[in-house]
Amino acid sequence: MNARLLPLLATVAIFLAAYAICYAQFPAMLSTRVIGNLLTDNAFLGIVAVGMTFVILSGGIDLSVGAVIAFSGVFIAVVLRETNLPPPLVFLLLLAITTSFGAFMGAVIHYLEMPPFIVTLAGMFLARGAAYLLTLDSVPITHPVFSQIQDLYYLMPGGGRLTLIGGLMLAVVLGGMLLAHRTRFGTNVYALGGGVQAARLMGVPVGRTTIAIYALSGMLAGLSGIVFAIYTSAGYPLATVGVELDAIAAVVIGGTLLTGGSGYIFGTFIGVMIMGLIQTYIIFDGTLSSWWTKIVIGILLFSFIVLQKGLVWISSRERVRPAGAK
Amino acid sequence: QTVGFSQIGSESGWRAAETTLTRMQAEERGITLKFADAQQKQENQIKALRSFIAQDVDAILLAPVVATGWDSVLREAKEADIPVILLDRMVDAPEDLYLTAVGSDLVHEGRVAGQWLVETVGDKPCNIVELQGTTGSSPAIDRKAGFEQAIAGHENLKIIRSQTGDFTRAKGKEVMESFLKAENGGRNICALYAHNDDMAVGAIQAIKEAGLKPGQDILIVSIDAVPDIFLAMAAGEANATVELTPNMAGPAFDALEAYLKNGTVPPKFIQTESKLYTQNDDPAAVYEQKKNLGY
Amino acid sequence: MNAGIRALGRIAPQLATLAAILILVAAVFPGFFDISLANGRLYGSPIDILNRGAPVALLAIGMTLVIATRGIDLSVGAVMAISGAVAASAIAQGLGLAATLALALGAGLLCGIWNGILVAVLGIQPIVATLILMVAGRGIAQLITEGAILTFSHPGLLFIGGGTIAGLPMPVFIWIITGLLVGLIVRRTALGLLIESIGVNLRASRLAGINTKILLVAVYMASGLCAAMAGVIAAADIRGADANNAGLWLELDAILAVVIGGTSLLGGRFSILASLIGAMIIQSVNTGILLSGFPPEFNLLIKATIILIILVLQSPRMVAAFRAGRRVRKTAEAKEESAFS
Amino acid sequence: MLESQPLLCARAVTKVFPGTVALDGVDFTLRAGEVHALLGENGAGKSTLIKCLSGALRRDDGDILLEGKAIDPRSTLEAQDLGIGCVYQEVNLLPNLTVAENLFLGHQPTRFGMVRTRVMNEKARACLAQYDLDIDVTRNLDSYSVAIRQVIAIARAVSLSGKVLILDEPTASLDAHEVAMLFKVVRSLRDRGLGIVFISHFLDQVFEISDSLTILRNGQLVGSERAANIDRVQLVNMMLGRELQQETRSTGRTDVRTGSPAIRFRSFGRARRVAPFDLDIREGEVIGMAGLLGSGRTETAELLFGIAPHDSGSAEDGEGRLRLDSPRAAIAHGFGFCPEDRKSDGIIGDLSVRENIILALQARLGWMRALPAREQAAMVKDFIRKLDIRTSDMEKPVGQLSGGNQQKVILARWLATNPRFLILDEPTRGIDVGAHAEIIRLIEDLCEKGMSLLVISSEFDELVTYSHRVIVVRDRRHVAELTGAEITTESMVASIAATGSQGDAA
Ligand SMILES: Nc1ncnc2c1ncn2[C@@H]1O[C@H](COP(=O)(O)OP(=O)(O)OP(=O)(O)O)[C@@H](O)[C@H]1O
Ligand SMILES: Nc1ncnc2c1ncn2[C@@H]1O[C@H](COP(=O)(O)OP(=O)(O)OP(=O)(O)O)[C@@H](O)[C@H]1O
Ligand SMILES: [Mg+2]
Ligand SMILES: [Mg+2]
Repeated sequence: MNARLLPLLATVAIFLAAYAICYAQFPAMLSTRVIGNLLTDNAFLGIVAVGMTFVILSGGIDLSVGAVIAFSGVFIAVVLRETNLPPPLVFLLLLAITTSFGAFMGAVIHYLEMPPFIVTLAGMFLARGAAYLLTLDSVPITHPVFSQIQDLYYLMPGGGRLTLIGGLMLAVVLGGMLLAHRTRFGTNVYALGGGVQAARLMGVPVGRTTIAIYALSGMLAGLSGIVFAIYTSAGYPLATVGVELDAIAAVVIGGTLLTGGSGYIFGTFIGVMIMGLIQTYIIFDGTLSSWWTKIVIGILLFSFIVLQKGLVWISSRERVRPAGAK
Repeated sequence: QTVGFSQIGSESGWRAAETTLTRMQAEERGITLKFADAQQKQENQIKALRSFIAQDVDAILLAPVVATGWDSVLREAKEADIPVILLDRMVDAPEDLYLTAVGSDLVHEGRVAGQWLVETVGDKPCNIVELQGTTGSSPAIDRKAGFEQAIAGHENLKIIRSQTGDFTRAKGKEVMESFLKAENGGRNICALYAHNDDMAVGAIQAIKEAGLKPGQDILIVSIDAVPDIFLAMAAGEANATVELTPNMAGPAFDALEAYLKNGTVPPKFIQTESKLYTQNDDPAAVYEQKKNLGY
Repeated sequence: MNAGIRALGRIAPQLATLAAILILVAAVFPGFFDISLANGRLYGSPIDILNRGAPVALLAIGMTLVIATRGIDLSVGAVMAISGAVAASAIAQGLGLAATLALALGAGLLCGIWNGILVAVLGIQPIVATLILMVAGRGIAQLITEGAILTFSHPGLLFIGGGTIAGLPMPVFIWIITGLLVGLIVRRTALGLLIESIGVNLRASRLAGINTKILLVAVYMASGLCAAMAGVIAAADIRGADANNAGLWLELDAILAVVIGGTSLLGGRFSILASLIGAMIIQSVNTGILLSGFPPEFNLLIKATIILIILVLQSPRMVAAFRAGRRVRKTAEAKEESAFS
Repeated sequence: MLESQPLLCARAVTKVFPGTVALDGVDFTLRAGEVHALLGENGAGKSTLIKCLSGALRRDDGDILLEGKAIDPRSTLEAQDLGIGCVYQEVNLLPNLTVAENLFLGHQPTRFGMVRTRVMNEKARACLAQYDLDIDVTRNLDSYSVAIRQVIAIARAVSLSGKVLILDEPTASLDAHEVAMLFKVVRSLRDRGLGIVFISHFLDQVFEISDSLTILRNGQLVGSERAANIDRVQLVNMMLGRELQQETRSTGRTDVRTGSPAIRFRSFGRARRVAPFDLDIREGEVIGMAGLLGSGRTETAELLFGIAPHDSGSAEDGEGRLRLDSPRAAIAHGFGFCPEDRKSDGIIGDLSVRENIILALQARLGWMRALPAREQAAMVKDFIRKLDIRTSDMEKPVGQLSGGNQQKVILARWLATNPRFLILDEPTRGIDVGAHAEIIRLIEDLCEKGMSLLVISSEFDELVTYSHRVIVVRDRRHVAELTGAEITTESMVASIAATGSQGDAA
């Protein structure tokens, strides 16, 4: 078995075990309703986390995504309110904006050799600031297309709904897996994560790839913004504060190394599901106070990470130590 | 009976008091309360609502973080025959999607504060500084709007500076310090309007440290009526506050009980009183009354 | 002597930036540099910047050490909340000032040890390791205060937030002395070298016999301790522990301060002094925005723009281009000179 | 091949780093169908020159012509597209990608934009088979030792170079067998008309393979010559600008150390890594360790130094049992270890030469007792002189030194701690002839003073020169111990090949 798969397998195993424990405590957790909810409610997070995975695989980080999602919602809502452009066109326009925004950050990171953490932090301020300029208030989206999209779902047996946005997330995960693992671009992303200097000397087009990665993240954040706008039928400049941290946590729980170069898109999907599961569990329990909620989330995060570490460690003990590994 | 309660979070003492009171009310009535803290995130609240529906609770209390974006999840609740009652903030959704809303009118609160100032100042010229809530939040927007409505037409009242204090004491203090600096050591300022009491309390400290007398040199009016502002009023350092009661759950549970027992449909909006407290209302006594409510 | 010039060269860009920002603010707000003395207390916007910047400056001290080891500490905001809450509740229980401070700082140290163990012993990546405490820590703080603002009026504790010595606010003294102390410890002993070494190449450092685990735990402890001090100051400033909001998002400001101070997020070379100037730059921007009187919806945009400009000007490329430009000019001048001679 | 026209031509190439003129108007001409050796001391500018030729660095001045046309590669990618492939001195591959991905990065076989992983792996296996390397190409590169990575890097560069292949010290830490394989490939490429630039400090190899030589010193061209027209002594004189007296022996040293061992290892080993072995180390003794690539020499060294803790056996000295479960513990017992992979295990790139040299000593003293600045400076100056470390300034970041000089810095770091038992893993890797001789003399001096040494080297000649005893390792097992007169290159090769088939890389 390939050693690279270990963290991924550990994550999946932990997820299944955790789900089993939840089920033992609350049998309703296994209903298609809950499963449908997990997909729908985390659709926007899943999409943005796929973009974040690419960024993190390349050794970077993108703190702007939460603000970009908020900006997207506001942009869609305001444009639909002020003009009568058809929604698909607005979506395209928005994706063009967020993609170029991402590309711009990528260009700054590459050409000015500035750390991604800081560039995207400034990007976060910019995107949210731009959202404030569009509107301070939350703006409802009343366009009929939105309610039509919301009503598009496949009713699973047991009353659960597989919604369009849930499906979209699954599609993005699949697309991301193909892109990351089956294309030259994907390998280049991993290459950057393995070491920019070495990648450059090996002939990886570092600049182009960096810009493309952040553009991709920007685009997926835009897509996630569209999904969030559909999800809530509204745009709100204060929405999705801190989602970037959720996305990072999901990526890392999914077994991707923050230092870059190692990880799987599918792991991120499981990471998102684990985060969703933690929340669902806490809500099903329903007895925790506000503060205990936070503490328990922390404890569960900690346990997942430690369990994962432990599993990987135990199984890697069987392997030969890589010689000269960093 | 099981009722799910989706709370915004625990960003302020007022919010903590609302949670405490809701728990107390539920306990009194023998209701099992499923509590979900959303940590300021709408997406978490929607998740919570969906989970409540999946658990088939008997009713849902929702303190929405923002007005928009509830249609589809409320429709799901309706399809599952679960009544939803809104607490303290309104939503932007068709009325048939929720049973009733218990809360105060945020714009009205701002108006009450503004009217108090208009009456107190009379026709003396008065420069007002405003400490806004978190930029973009509905209380900040509505309390600002209400206040501006109240002072509109009174040319002697003018808002000369307005900046966000994020609803917190620390920011309230810091921003007030800059107001004082910017306005000639505070001598240009006649009144402070703060969107919540916490910011007012912070600002009072800043004013004192600048060597002025809050409550006299600068009039102070704010909203919420948390215990600490009554201490300040008792000391003559704050002038007025508009109450936003944290006991939203009491009326909500009453309405729910009536509805479940014999189908009495409550009015769509149960408005709580926006009571104005001034230094004449025996603030020390009010403080004693309020201090153990979990603020 | 030589070392002194080199140190000055190191912080020159930060000093220039700070000066530029201050001049900019003074242009928007003319009375900016006025300082007056009233009831034994210096009073004026520059003093405010020093005073208000205290929490971020303190956080930046610890954060610099952590970042130098190639780590990051996202939990400092939550640790501030915890230590503030501990201090407030300890004083409310009737403990003395010394015991209260010891408890509050001890809580910060404990948080630091926890982070350090996660990073150094369990090998969890720093962002995630500290993210855990960032989430849970605020919960712990709220647990202590039960979500309310725990107010206090112990004069000793209040003095830490609002007292003055020689006209300067106490927080200013605290961060300057802490900065000096840490700077001295780090540079007079071999600690600085060892920390930088870990940050550049952890594995090679371990093979060279550095006790990397202990050192890693130690920097997170330092960060926790600094955060605890910042937490006590923040609580004393508003005479109460606001577990919900104390230090909220300050970790980002602290990281920004360190980066503006020129320490790389990839670890290695660091300068406490430069980070402190970075903290003052951030606070100047914040204070400047407040003084300027723009509507609050512009705050983020203004801040983002200024930060971007600062970082672009300080980015390696720009600095290199600037140096190259200077060299070209110099050689051109030299050529001209030789042409004359 | 016909007498060929210039293929790649550098004219008056200049490169200046802050504080150093790395290249000062250097001319260089490579013809098609020749192997051209580039020679010079450590820090002479060889790597810098080939980096300028291959787009990794931008020259400050001068021209580069490929087949008569001026070119200006801004990146290695451009150079690759022009048909210039390069293996850099520090193996520049990506440890987190699979071997196959490393080989084909940027040139993966695709269909409809999708990489055909299976085809790629097949091709990778076939490609490495040319070098007699049969490894699992789907494993990450970091599962393999430096030497294997070196072969992979060469294979990659060969497959990328249509016209020019540049090899910067490709044979450092390759064993004789691998070197032979490499030379076979290089010759066949030459016969196909490629121009090949070969950098090495192994003069035997240089004379074996190259057609012409170009010699640099201090960033300046000393001369270019057909290999046939020059002999070894002349060459060394041109490189160093002085004469070198060198002693070589054909059998091991005869001044065998006797007396009771200072440190005794008993059935020391680690499951699945190194089979338990016994080892006695006497004062002032040099123990050589010979073996093929991947035979487990590095792993043995890491075991002795506590990097990978042992799980069987024990170690003791006169005073008692030694705890060796971490490098720190080993250092506390007076051990030192100069690692093979200097980039990831050795240098602290951003720190200065001075800081790198004092690091281990300082770590042992503890953080409280900082070495006084004056003492540091004196010590560092001393080592810079003794080991002839070429640096413009002792505050220069060590990452900016040339490869060989970095190696010397790490050596200095350990010598500064004055250990009683020093393990050197490929210590002369990338070190020029002059310094090589210096280091061997230094090793002998240290032994005179009572230090014990364990030296791992792929240069059997070198082992013969200084070893009192040689341990031969094969398949992670100590298979033989040679003493005194038994130590010859032939006997080492014989004991490596003693059992069964060829102990190749597989
Ligand atoms: N990035 C850099 N910054 C500053 N100086 C550098 C840099 N790279 C190389 N140098 C300097 O340039 C000179 C030539 O180095 P180069 O690596 O070309 O030597 P070399 O001939 O390859 O030596 P070796 O045999 O040790 O590999 C050295 O003095 C080195 O210190
Ligand atoms: N042919 C091979 N096939 C598979 N793995 C190998 C091979 N050669 C080396 N390795 C890997 O490299 C390591 C070899 O150990 P080590 O680094 O101690 O070798 P060495 O004797 O120092 O040789 P060298 O450093 O010259 O490669 C082992 O961990 C093994 O996994
Ligand atoms: Mg070289
Ligand atoms: Mg080896």
